[in-house]
Amino acid sequence: MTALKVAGIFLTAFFFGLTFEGIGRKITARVQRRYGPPWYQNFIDLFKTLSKHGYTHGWIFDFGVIMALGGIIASLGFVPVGGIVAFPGMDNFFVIVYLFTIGSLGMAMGMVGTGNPWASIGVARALTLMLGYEVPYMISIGSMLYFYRTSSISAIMSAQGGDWNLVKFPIGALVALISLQGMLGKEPFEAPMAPAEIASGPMVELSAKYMGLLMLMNTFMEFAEISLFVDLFLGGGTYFVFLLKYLVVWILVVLISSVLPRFRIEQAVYFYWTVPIILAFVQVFMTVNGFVF
Amino acid sequence: MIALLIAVPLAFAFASIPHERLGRYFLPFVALFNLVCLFFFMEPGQILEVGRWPAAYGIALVLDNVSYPFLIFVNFLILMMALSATLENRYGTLLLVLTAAVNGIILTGDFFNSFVFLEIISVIAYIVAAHKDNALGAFKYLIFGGIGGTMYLLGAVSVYVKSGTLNMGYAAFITDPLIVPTICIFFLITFLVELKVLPLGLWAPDVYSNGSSVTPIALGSIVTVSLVYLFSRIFLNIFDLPSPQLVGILAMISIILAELGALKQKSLGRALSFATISGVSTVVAALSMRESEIASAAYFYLFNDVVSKFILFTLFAYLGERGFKSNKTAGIAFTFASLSVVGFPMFAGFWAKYYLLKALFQVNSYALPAIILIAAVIEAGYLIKWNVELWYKGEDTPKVQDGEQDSEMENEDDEVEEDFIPFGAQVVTLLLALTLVVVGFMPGLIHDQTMNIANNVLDFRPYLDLILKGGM
Amino acid sequence: MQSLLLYLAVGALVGYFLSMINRRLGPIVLLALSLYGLFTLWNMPIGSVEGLFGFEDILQFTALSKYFSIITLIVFSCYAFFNIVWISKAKRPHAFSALSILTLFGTLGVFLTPHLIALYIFWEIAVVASLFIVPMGKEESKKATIWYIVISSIGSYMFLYGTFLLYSKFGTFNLFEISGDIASESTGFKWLVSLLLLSAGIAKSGIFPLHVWLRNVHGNAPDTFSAVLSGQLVKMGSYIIALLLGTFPIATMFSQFYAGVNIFSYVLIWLGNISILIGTFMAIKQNDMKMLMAYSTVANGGYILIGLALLDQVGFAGGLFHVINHALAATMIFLSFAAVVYRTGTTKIDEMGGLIFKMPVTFVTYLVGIISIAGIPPTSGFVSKWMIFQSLISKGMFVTAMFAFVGSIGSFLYVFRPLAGVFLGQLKRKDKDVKEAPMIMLIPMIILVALTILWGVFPQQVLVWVTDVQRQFGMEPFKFDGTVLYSSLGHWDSWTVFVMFMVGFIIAAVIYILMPKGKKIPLDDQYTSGEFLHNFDLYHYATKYYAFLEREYEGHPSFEDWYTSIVNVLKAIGKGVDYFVRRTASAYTFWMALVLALLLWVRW
Amino acid sequence: MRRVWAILVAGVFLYFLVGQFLPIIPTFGNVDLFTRVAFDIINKSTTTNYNAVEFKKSKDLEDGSANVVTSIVVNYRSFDTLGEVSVLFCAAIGVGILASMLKSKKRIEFEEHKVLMISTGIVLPLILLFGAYIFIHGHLSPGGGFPGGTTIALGILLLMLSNNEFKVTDVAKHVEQSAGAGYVVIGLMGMAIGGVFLINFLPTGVVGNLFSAGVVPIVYTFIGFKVGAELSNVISDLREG
Amino acid sequence: MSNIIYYVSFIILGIGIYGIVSQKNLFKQLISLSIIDTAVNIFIVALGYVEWGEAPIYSAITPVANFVDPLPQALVLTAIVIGVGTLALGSILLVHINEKYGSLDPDEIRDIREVVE
Repeated sequence: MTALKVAGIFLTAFFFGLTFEGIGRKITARVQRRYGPPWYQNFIDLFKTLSKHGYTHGWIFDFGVIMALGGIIASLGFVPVGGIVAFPGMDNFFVIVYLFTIGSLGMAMGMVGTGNPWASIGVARALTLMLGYEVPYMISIGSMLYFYRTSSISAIMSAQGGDWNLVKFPIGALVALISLQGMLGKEPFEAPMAPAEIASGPMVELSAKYMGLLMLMNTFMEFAEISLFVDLFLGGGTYFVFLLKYLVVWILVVLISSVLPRFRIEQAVYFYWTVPIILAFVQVFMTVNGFVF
Repeated sequence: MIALLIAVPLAFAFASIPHERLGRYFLPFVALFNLVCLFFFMEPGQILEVGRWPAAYGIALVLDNVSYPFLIFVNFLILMMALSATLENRYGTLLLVLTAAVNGIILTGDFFNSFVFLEIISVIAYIVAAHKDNALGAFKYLIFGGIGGTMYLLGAVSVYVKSGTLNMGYAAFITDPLIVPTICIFFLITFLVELKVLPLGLWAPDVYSNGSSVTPIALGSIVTVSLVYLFSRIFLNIFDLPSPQLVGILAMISIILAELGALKQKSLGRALSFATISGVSTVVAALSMRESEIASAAYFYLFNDVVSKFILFTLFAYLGERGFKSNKTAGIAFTFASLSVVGFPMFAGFWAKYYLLKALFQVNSYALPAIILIAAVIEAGYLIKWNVELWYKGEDTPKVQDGEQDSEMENEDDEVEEDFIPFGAQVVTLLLALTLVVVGFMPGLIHDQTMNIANNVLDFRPYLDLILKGGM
Repeated sequence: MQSLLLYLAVGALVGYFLSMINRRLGPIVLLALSLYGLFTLWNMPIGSVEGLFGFEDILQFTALSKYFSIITLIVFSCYAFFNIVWISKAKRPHAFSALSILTLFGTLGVFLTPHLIALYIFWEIAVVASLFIVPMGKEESKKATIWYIVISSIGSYMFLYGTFLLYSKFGTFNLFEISGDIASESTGFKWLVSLLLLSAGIAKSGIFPLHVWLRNVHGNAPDTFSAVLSGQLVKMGSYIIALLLGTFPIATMFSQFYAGVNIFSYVLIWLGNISILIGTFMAIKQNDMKMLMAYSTVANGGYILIGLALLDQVGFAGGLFHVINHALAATMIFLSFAAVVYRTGTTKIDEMGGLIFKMPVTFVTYLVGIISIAGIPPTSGFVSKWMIFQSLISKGMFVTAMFAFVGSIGSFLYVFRPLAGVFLGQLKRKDKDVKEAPMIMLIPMIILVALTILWGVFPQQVLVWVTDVQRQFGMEPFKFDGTVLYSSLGHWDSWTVFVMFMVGFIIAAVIYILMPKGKKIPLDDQYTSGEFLHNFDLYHYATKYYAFLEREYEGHPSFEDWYTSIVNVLKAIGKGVDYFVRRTASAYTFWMALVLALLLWVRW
Repeated sequence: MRRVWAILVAGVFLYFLVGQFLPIIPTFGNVDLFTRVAFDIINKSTTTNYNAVEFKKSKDLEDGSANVVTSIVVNYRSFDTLGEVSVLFCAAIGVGILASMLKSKKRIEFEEHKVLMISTGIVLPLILLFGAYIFIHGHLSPGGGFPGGTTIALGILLLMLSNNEFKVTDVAKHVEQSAGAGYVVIGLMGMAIGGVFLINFLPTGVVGNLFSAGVVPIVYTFIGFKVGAELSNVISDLREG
Repeated sequence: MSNIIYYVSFIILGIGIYGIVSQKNLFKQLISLSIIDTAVNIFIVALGYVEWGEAPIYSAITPVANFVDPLPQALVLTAIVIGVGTLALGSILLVHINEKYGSLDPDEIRDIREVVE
């Protein structure tokens, strides 16, 4: 049964993740007065890249790519997708957060393993940005864990029932949304990729199948992170309700990213350590003193 | 019989005049003779009335449980110095007289007599201090010691005026609370000067740091020990220390100031001199508490401090600018001595600190321990610094000292430098270093003695009984 | 225990003279002794009491002793194994081996006795023995020695003072006898004694006010000895902290402050927070890899302190667990550094690069080490971090939690810097004929890697020890069942996580294998925005890796400078004293009169 | 500024002496000797019962010298005197050592003077004779070994001033040695005979006779020679440089 | 006003101390030291005076004892000799200092020494 659920989560992540990405590209194009690619463009890209002969820079490169994808898949398995909860009770928040980092570490390792300075710079920026967004994110989520006396995602999801945490913890939700923008590497927190500046950073040396694998990893990562947000703040819900909420959040993220410019990296860190952290502590203060709507 | 300890050195001193270097050869034998006499032919608890005049009228030499261990220790130190130091012409003769004088000052039971011996010691000290062309330091010491001696003379005379006799035993019957402190202040000033308690001991660094192998040892070790004896005899046994808290505070200030001065120094000699000041100040501060436990610990501390400084000063005198690279034995001795001074475990210094702190805390005195420990931190800093510097002196590729054993490196077997430390000094320093280690493992050896001293020095009864008994 | 200590004491001499014959014999003796000790202590029943050198019942084998001695002995056996080859680079091998054995002797003694004076003696033995190893390192190691001895003395003498304070009150040196009565003393006394005793641990484990010596000492000590310093000697400090916090009834001694944490623990927790902050951000800007790990030691010491000071079911266990994690990880990392230095001869990150293709095993060791330091599953580092986070969140201590998060995320940054600078990237031309470290060196590293992952997936063994310690201190032991770890905020299963990790990895690998194969091209053939590469050394991005982040806190205060200036002030006072010394006699008489007047004044 | 300090310091001393020390000592003159050991010493009855001493009559007392100060210096407190002698001895040796350590070895020359030379020839024997008289009669009249020795040394000084050729030879050194050793030897003889160091082992004759007071004259003779030799050594060392 | 002589000796003592502290010249300090010695000797002898007492010597003029206290005089005899020894030593030390530094002024000497070190 668990295996089936996990497989279901993977397939959902695969199909809907790619589909929604395609929709996101379309929306971005529309916002920028372009026609844009069809919604299934990402499937085409994926299979095309995967089917080509690429170039590798030695075993650490390959290993890094595999580790990245593997880590993300592993962490994805723990994320409840609507009704589908693979490991009820065991989907511990910190476990998921730290499992993500395996993927990030693997990607960073592989990309720096190419020996290209752009990749190194991109990774360095990515890590620095992580130092920025993780802290307010974890604090605001932490206040929820403290409130519900549990760190299991599914427990929180089911606990909020009708009224969402978005209403109970508005400030925390705002902080989480801002952090989410950074996690997904969307503008205004796009410095690590920055195609025009550092030749899309970590991705600079990627070709054919490696590119494909990392695209897949990227999709899964986005899926997992947004699902976390949906589970924690929008109360998850049944499978299709979940997907609907997911789509809304995703479109919101895409709209924000498509209209904003790019922060410089230290600006981003500085921003995260001022506004969201203060907000997060306001949320903490309210939670600890019982001001929960 | 006891008089031999004083008469024999004097006789040899007079006999050693015609040939200049004769005294050097007499000195070790005389010290050995004294030790043999002390060990085999004398036991504590006897008194000698010189010229068989009753103690009150004449001069009485007293050998009791307090002076006996001190005599052994002092003569042992003299023997060690005779073996280790390099004596120029005629210095042998002086040191013979010094032997007589320190034995006398420890034995005598008469104020004026102790003044005479004090003056002998001072005169010899001025001469020894002028060693290695250090006349200025010696002159400072002379002015200062001269005034100190005058104070002591005033004290002795006022004792005579008040008690009608100069004998220490009878002098103890002066109990007028107005008189005793006034008399004691005279003595106290002398001791603060001679025991180098800052700010009165400011002459010491210039005198000790003249790079001679005789001066710091003769003055810093031997004379200091004998004067600490006299200090405790007068202030612990006969009179009460005037305003002990003040003396304690003064000594504490002296400890800290001396350590800071040592911290700043750029030459090892001056640093060691300041360290000596702080060591003796610690002893004085502890003795001013007038508790038997503390006094015993203070004597233990004195033992460790004197022996370690003996090693350090001797090696400093011979090292000059060189490091330990060519002479590992010296390095080992030096390292052991410095570790013991700082008070690391498994050396004598640790037990000295241990007993001292324990005793101090038992009487709920919390300031002095803190001061001692702070001083130990500073001491650790600069002594280890000096160790490292000396071990690495003139080594392009750093080689390391080994604290535990002496090792020959394969890659430097071929290069053999000349041995710049005389054999005697090497043996003596190594012997003393091993003594520190042995005492570190068996503190009882010394602690029993010091407890015995402390218990006897703090009650006046046996001393007076001895004097009243009279006789040989 | 007694026999073990005696063997070690004798072993120091034996090892010394054996290494005269062949320098490799010294580490072998140490290895044999540590394995023997590991065997003995592993099987020794908890609570057994022995005498030593004629002192009765001075050795007492508690659960805490067992835990820490086992850590120590694991670290030391790997260190000795590694040294068998490395010793050929040692400056003076005989002394090196002998002093290493003596260090082990001192440390084990510290762990085995509850008698405070005996503890102090063993402590100083360990300090002195290690003190004389430190200057065998680089040129700066001489200055480092001074830092080491001074700060260590500050800590240990404060400890001694506190010991005697206790003795003057209770008349015994045995900690366990004291612990009962202390709660009834006055508040000031309790604060004073607890702080004094703890300061030894604070100084040793590099907690905030006394953390400055770590960079100098760990950075400049002999390469392999840094592993012992950071992996083991620092843990002596953690031992003292754990012992005192566990033995003293801290919870009842001091008033509650927030969320069931008493005020004293809260002060300690704040020290831990500051240490985490300083350690993390200073580590991020280091260019010398050993100094970088030294600062990471500061940060992890902060974690341990926070965990221990929480003094509850989960947090205390987490702190104890973190001790063994950091011990193993730091040993792994420093040993791999030692291997790198053994081959390349430098510790500057930007002087190396691309070593991964030359020394893969060393790289894997370092990788697992940093994964454990950063607390990523499935290594054991995650277990302890999870415990500490759970405890912090469940108590609602969010400020401390923030520091913990910052330290945890920041550790990704600083551990990645050597990874990218040393192992990945372009291979320097000067290193092109570097070989992998010799086999003897690799074996201990592999053992440590295996242990870390094993205890990450099956933490039961360690948790048994930890819960024993908690029972010894009368706390509610940490709850776990097989590989499932419970806390008040839910549970997780390390085995499931590992399985899922494997599943994901296999899926990825399968996709990778199914898809057409890539063509291998050299590192120097890559996207250069159309430029032609002239110098590949310069094409390696390692200098000022986080420049954009370092810019943000360039003007930070440096505690080293502060302490140095304090020393300068003291020296200035000393100069004043020296000035009075140099005055000639005329000034003296004045002083004499002054003293005379003082004496009179007091008497009236 | 220095002088202000100086006055302050001296003031403190005087303040202490006058304010603290003077009150506890007896006013000038009214000393009552009975409370002091000096009374018995004067009456030479420290070991025997009290009976008044009469000049030229009372004999075989515990101490026979008419000059009480001498009897104290050389008999009752002879040990002090031994130490005193060694102080002077050390000072002489020290002067010798330090003088020999001087870099510039230039001898102090005096200009020859006829009158001085001739008068020296006349006066010198008298001076020496007087010195000898002083220390031989040390136990009867004021004076003793130290003044006598000093007088002899003054004669030597006069000799130096009068002619530049004169040098103090090693004879002085040997005299010093034998005299000093002689004092100790007398002490040891006392130990051998009387069993106590520095005991007066010779019969003390009638108070006031030349041959009385046991070892006192002998000791004083030794001291006289020793002091004379030492002081002349000191002078010559200072001169020869 | 009977013990005027005490005051006299004290004043001499004060003069000596004033000399030591105020004088720059080392030789003058040495002289001041011996002045102090002398003052103390005077004081000690004065301590032994008995009213109408005579010199403590049995002679034809004074056949029976009506003496001043002889013991302080004996002590002073010793003290004087010791003072002489100290004086001789001090003077030779000064000769050394003058030879080494070419001056007897402590301040100049200190400057020279700091240059040397």
